[in-house]
Amino acid sequence: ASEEPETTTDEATPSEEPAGESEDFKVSMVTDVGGIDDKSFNQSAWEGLSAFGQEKGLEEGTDYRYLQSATMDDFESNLRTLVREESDLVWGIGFLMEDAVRTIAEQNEDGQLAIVDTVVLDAEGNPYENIANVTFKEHEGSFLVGVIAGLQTEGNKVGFIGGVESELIKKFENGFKAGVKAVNPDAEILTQYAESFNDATRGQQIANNMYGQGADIIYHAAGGAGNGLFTEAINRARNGEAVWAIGVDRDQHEEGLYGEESVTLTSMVKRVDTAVYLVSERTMNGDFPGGEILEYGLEEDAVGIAPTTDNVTEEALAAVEDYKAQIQAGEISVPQTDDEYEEYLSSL
Amino acid sequence: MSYVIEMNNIRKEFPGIVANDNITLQVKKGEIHALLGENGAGKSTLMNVLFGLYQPEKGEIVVRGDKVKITDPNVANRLGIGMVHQHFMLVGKFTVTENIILGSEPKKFGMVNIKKAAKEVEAISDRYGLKVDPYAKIEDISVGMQQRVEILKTLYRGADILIFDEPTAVLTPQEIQELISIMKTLVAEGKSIILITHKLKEIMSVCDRCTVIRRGKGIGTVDISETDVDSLAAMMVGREVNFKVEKTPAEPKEVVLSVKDLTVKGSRGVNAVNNLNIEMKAGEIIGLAGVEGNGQTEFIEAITGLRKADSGTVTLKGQDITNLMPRKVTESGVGHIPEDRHKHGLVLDFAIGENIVLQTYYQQPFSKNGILNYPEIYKKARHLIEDFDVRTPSEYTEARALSGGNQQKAIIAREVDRSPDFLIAAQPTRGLDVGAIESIHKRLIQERDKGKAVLLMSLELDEVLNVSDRIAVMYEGEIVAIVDAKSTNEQELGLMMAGGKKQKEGEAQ
Amino acid sequence: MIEKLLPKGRLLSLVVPLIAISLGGIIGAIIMLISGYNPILGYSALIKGIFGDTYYMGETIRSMTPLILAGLAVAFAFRTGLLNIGVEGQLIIGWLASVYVGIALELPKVIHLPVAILAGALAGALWGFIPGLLKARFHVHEVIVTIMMNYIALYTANAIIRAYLFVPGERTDSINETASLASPLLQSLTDYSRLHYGFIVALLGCVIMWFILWRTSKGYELRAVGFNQHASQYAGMNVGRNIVLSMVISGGFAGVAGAMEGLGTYGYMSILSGFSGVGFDGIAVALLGANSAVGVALASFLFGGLQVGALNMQSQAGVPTELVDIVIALIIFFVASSYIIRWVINRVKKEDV
Amino acid sequence: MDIMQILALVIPSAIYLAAPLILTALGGLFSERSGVVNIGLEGLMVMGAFTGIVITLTLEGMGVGGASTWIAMLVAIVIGALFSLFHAVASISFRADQIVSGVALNFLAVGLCVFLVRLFYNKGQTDYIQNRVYRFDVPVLSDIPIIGPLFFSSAYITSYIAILLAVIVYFIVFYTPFGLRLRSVGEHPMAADTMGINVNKMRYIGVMLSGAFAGLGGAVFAVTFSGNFSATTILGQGFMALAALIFGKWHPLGAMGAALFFGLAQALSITGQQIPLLANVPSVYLLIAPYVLTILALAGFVGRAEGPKAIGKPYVKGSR
Ligand SMILES: Nc1ncnc2c1ncn2[C@@H]1O[C@H](COP(=O)(O)OP(=O)(O)OP(=O)(O)O)[C@@H](O)[C@H]1O
Ligand SMILES: Nc1ncnc2c1ncn2[C@@H]1O[C@H](COP(=O)(O)OP(=O)(O)OP(=O)(O)O)[C@@H](O)[C@H]1O
Ligand SMILES: [Mg+2]
Ligand SMILES: [Mg+2]
Repeated sequence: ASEEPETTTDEATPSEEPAGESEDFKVSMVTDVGGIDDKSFNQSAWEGLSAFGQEKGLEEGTDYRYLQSATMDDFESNLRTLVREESDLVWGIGFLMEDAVRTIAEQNEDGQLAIVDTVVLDAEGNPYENIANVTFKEHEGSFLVGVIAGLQTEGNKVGFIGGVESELIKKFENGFKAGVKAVNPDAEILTQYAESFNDATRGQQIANNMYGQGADIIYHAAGGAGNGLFTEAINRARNGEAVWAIGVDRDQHEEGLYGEESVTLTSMVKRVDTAVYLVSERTMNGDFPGGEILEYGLEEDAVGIAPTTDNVTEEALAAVEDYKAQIQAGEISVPQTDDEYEEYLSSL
Repeated sequence: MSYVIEMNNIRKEFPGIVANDNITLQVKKGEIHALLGENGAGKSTLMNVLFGLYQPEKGEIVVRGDKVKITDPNVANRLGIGMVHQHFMLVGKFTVTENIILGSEPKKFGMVNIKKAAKEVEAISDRYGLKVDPYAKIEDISVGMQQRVEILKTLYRGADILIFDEPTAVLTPQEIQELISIMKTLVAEGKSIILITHKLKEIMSVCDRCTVIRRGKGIGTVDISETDVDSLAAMMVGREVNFKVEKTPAEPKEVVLSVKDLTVKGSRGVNAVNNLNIEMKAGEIIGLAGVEGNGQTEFIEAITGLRKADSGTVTLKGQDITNLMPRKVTESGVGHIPEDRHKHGLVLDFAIGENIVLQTYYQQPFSKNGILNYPEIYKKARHLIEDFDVRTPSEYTEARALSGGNQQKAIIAREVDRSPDFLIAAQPTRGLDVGAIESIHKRLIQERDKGKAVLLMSLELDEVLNVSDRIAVMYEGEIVAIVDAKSTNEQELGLMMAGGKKQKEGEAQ
Repeated sequence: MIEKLLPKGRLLSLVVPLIAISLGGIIGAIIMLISGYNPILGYSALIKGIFGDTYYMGETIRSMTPLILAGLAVAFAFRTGLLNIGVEGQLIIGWLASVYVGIALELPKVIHLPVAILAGALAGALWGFIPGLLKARFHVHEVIVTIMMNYIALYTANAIIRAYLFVPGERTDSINETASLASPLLQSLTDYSRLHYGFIVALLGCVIMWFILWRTSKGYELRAVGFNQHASQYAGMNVGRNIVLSMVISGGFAGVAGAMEGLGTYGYMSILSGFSGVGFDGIAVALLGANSAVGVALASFLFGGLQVGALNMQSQAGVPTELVDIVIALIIFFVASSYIIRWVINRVKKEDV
Repeated sequence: MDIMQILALVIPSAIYLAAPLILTALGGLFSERSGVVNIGLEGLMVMGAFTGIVITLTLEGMGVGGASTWIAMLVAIVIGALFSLFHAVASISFRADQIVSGVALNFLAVGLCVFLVRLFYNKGQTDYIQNRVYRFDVPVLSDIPIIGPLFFSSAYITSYIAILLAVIVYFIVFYTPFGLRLRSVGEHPMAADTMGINVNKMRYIGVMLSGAFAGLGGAVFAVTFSGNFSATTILGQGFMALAALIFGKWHPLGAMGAALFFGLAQALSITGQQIPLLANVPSVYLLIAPYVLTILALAGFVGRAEGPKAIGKPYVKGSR
C-alpha cells in the first residue's frame, strides 16, 4: 500500500526535493482532550493537516495522522509515541501542551515539533531550536468582529463571554473591545467569564443576563460553554427580539440556525488549518521553522471574519475592510492585554 | 381425615446443614398445635416452608385434604395460611393500616383507599378485641401492639390457619394473657393455630397437641393432656432439664451503686425516668420488673452513659459516674449485657474474637502503644469460648454466623470476664431455649456469689422471680416498690407493674 | 486439579476476578468486531501499550500512582461506612498545597520533599475534615457535602493560582528541584517515561492503610464504627470523632494523590478547566479492589494499565480510547457480580461430581 | 439593575436550570425508595442526552421537523429505562454492590455513547440539532403583574412538565398501592415478601423508572441547553441530582425544592457578577457561593437525612 501514492506524490511536490524524501515524509498531531471534531482549534488543525496530506498524496493513518488525548496526562505520551515513530513533524495543538512539548523536545533533540497557540521557551527564555511556535493574532480578528458589533448594535450595548480566563482568551476580549470602541466609543461592553469551556448552561445564563440588560450582540470565546450563547440567542430571536451572537474560531453559522435564519452575526475565524498547512509544507520542503515564533494574523488571512456574511451590513463590511487595511499598515496597534487596552482607550 | 395441614416428610437443606430432616407435622382443625424444639432445631424453617418462603427439597404438603405446592407467600395466603413471624415483618415508617393492607390494598381511583382500609382494620380489631389504632405509626407503638398488627395482617387476609412463631418471647405477662385469650377466640371460631414457643408452661396451658423436633428431626407428637413439662423438656433436649434455679440465699454487702433522684428524658422528649432512687448492694441480684416502656431501658441507658441524665446522680462505689462517657462508665466497673444484642451487643461482621475485646481492645495486653496484639486477642477469645461453652466453629468465625443463644453467651462471657463490680443484664435470655437459659442463669448467680451487684432487667416474671434476690418494680419511670423475691408472686408483681399499688411495701431489710 | 483447590476459597477469590476480567475483555472484543475493528490487533496493541517496553511500563506505573492513593482514600472512608465522592476536590487542594510548598520554600531535599507531600496530605485532610465534621455534628449526608466541596476546591484552587501563583501558560511556577519527585534515573531506566518516585509513596500508602485498619486499635475502632455505630457507642467509642478521623485520613490520602501530580508528574499546577477525573476513578478503583489495600493496588494496575494501553491501541490499531472505558465498566460489572460467577462455578462443579 | 430586574433574570433561569435536575432526582427517588442506591444517575443522564440528540438529528434528517425533539425525549425515556437494566441486573439479580454497579454504569455510559457517536458520525461529537425546546411566555398567566414575569415568562415547557411530574410522583409514591409497595420494599423487603410482593420485581421497576426519568432529564438538558452531544455535555449534573435527592430527603417535593434551590443559587452566582453592588467582590466568591450555600443550608436547617432503611442491600430470600 505504501507504493501506491508514490507517483501522485512526485507530481504533487512542487519543490525540487528528491522524491525519496517526500515519499517518506510523515507528519502528525496530538489533539487536546477535545479531539479532532471539537468544532474548534483541534478540528481546524486536523483539517489543515488533512488538506496538506491529501494534496501531497500522503496516506492517512501512516503518513499523516493524529492521536487524541483523553486527559492532560496523555499529552506527553502521545507526543512521544509520534516522535518515536519518527514523524518528521509532530504538532501539539493548544497551549496546554506547552510543558509536554518542552519535555519531549528536550529528550529528543532530533525530533521536530510544532505547537499552536503558545511559545515554548527554555529556562533562559530562549526558544528551542527543534520547536516551531505558531501563534495567532486573535486580537486582530476579534477587533474586526468588534467593529461589526460596534456598528450594528442598536442599544449601544454589547457583550463578551470568555471561557476560562487566560492570557489567550484576554486577547479575544481586548481585541473585541478595542474594535467596538473604535467605531462606537459610547458603546457599553459587558464581559463575563463562564469559568468553563464545557458548561453550556453557564454560557446561556451569562448570555441571558447580558441580553436581559440590553446588550444585543454578544461575542464569545468559550468553546462548548459558548453553545449556551447560541441557545439563548435563538430563544430570544424566536420571540422577536433582535439579538445576535458572534461565533469564534470557525464559522459558527450552523450553531445559530433556527428555521431558515441564523442568530450568528458573524464569526471570528482563526485559521489554525492554514498555519498547520503552511508550517507542514515548509518542513516538508526542508525549511523547518524551528526556534521561530510565527505569528499569523490578518496578513496571512489566518484570522478574520467568517465567509458567511448574510447578517452583516454593507456598511460594516466596508468598515471591516477599512480597519483591516489600517491594522495591516500598522496604523492601529490592537491591544492584547488589559493594560494595552487601557492605553488604547486613552489614545482614542 | 380431619387434618387441615399435613406436612409429610419435609426435608429442607441449607448450605452445610439439614435444617429439616424428614419432619412430619399434622394439625387438626380447630386445635392449637405446639411446635417445640431447641434454638436452631428447625422450627422456623419448617414454618417458613409452610408459608412459602422456602421450598423444601423433599416432602409434600396437604392442606384440607388437597396436595399443594406453596411456591410463595401469595399461595399460602390464598390457602388461608397466615404467619406471625418470629422477627416482626413490619415496616416501621408505615402506619398500622398500611402494614396490614400492603399487597392487597383497597383502591379508589387508583389510589389506596386508606379510609376504607382503616375502617376494616378497626372492625376486625374490635371483633377480636385487639384494640389497635389504625393510624398509628409502627415505630411509635409498643412491641405488644406490633404483634397485634401482625395478627391483624393474617386475619385481614382471611387466614384460618395461623402460625405464631415465638409470639410470646417479647411480650409482657399481661400481653401474653391477652394473646392467649385472642388465640382462644380464634380457635373457637374454627381457626387452627400452630404455636412455637420455648415456654413450656404456655404450651401446657393453651395447646391441644405438641410436636417436638430436635436437630432437624421429628421426635414425635403428643397430646398435652397426656404429658407434663418435664417430659416435654426431656423430649426436646434429650436429657433431663433442671428448671429450679439453684442458689443459696443472698449475702448482701456494701452498697455498690446508688441512684438519687434520677430524671431522664425519653426519645420523644418526655420524662421516661422520673426522680428515681435505688441502691444496689454487692452480692445481690436485683430484678427490675415492669411492663415494657415504663422507663427500664432509659434507666439502664442513663447509667451506662448511652443516654444523658437530666438531673440526679449515679454513684458507683462512691464515685460519681453521672453522665460520663460510656467508656468511662465501663472503666469504672460497670458491665452491660445489652437488651438488643444485634444492635448494641455485637459487631456482627467482626470475628467472635474481635467481639470479645469490644471494650478492652485498647488496653494491655490487647493493644500496646496503639498497636493491636492479635495473638493475645484470640488467645483470650479461645479461653472464653471454652469457659462459657460458646458453640462456634472457631474464634475467627463472624459473629453473624452464630445462633442467637451462642451470640448471647459470647456477650455474657465478655462482660463477666471483665469482672465488673456492677453487672447489668438486660433481657439476657430473650428467645433462648431452656438449655441456654439454664446456663445463663447459673452465670449470673455465680457473679453474685463472687460479690458483684447484678441488675437483671427482664419482662419475664418467672425469670425475675427465680433469679433475683430483691425485685424493683418500675412503673411510669419510677420505682414503685422493692420487694423480696421469696415473699412475692406473679399476681402481686403483675398488679404492681400495672400501677396497682403505689405505696412501697415489703421492702427488704 | 482445580477441583481440588477450588473449595479452599482462596483460589476461587483469585479465579473470580480473572474470569471477570476475561468476560469484560471478551465482550469488548465482540464490540470491536461488530464495529469493524480487529480485536486481536486491538488487544495486542493494548497489551503492548502496557507491557510492551520499559517506557510503557514506566507510564503505567506513573498513572497508577495517583489512582492508588485516590482509591485508598475512597476505600478508607468506605471502611467507616462513608462514601467519599469528594476525593477529586481533596486531590485538587492537595495538589495546590504541595505545589505551593514546592515553590515557596527553599529547603534541603530531605526536608523539602516530605514537607511538600505532607502539605498535600494536610490540605486534603482539611478538605475531608469539613464533610466529616458536618456528618458527625449535624448528621449532614457526606455525599452531598463532598460533591459540593469538589466544586469549591476547583474554583478556589483556580482563583488562588490566578491571584498568587500565576505564571504565563495558565499555571503556577515549577516547583523547586528540592521538592520534586521526578527522577532522572527512573526516567532513563524507562526510556524517558514520566515515572517518578511517587509510586513508592503510593505503595507506602497501601501499607499505611493496611496497618492503620488492621494493626492499630484506632483502625479497630474505625472498622467497628463502620459496621455498627450503635455497638461502637455502647463499647465506649466516640462515633462522631471516628467519622471525622476517617474523613480526615481519607482526605489525606487524596491530598497525597494530588501531591503526586504536583510534585511528580507535572511539577506545577495548571488552572483547571474541569475535574481531573482521578478522584472519580478512585471510587471505581476502591470498589473494584474490595476496599482493601492490596485490592486497590491491583485494581489501580488494571485501571492505569488499561488507560495507558488505550493510547497505544488508538495509535496502532485505530480503536478509539472509549472502548477501554467500556471494557473497564464491564470488568467492574463482572467483578461486582462475582456472586453469579461463583454460582455458575459451583453449578459446573456439582455437575462434574 | 433594580431588584425586580434581577429577580426577573434569576428566577426564570433557576426554574429552567432545575428541570433536568428535578427529573433526574425523581428517577433516583424511584430507585432508592425501592432500596437500590443509584449513583449511576450521571451515566443515565449521559445516555438520555445522547439519545435525545441522536434521535433528534436522525428525525430531522428524515424531515420530521419540530416534533423530532419530543419524539427524541420519549425515546430517551425508553432507552434510559433499558440501559438502567445494567444496574438492575447487577445489583438486584447478581447481588453486586449497588455503588459499584452504579459506578460501572457511569463509566459504561460515557464510553459507549462517545464510542457510538464515533461509529455513527465518524467524529467525537454530534452536529447541532435544528429543533430545540424553546422558551415561551405562558399565555394570560405571564401578564399577571410580578408573578407573571417571574414564573410564567420565558419559560421552558419542560420545566412545567418537570414540576408537574414531581407532584404526580408525590402522589404515586405516597398514595397509590404501587407507591406503598415500592416503599415497603425499600424499607423492609422481607416484610414485603411475606405480604406476597415480589421484591425483586419492584426493585427492577424502581431502577427502570430511574432510568426513564434520568434519561428524560439528560435528554431535556441536551435539547434545551447544549444542542449537541459530546463527552462533556453531562458533567456532574447526575451527581447534583443525587445531591438534590438526598437534600430533599428522598421526597419528591423535597427533591424538587432542592433542585430549585440549586438552580437559584447558580443563577444568583452568575447574575451576581453583573450586579454593580457585587462587582467588586472577587468572582471566586460568587462562583463557590451556590455550593457553600448548599452546605450551610444542610448544616443549618436540613440536618439529618435518613434514607430508606434497606437501601444498599441486595435482597436474599430467607437471610436476616
Ligand atoms: N437462612 C439460613 N441460611 C442458612 N442456614 C439457615 C438459615 N436459616 C436457618 N438455617 C439453619 O437451619 C437451622 C434451623 O433454623 P431455624 O431458624 O428453623 O431454627 P428454630 O428452630 O426456629 O430456632 P429458634 O428456636 O431459635 O427460633 C439452623 O440451625 C440453621 O443452621
Ligand atoms: N445468614 C446466615 N448465614 C449462615 N448461617 C446462619 C445464618 N443465619 C443463621 N444461621 C445459622 O442458624 C443457626 C441458628 O440461627 P438462629 O438465628 O435461628 O438461632 P437462634 O438461637 O434462634 O437465634 P435468635 O434467638 O436470634 O432467633 C446458627 O447456628 C447459624 O449458624
Ligand atoms: Mg431463633
Ligand atoms: Mg425460630
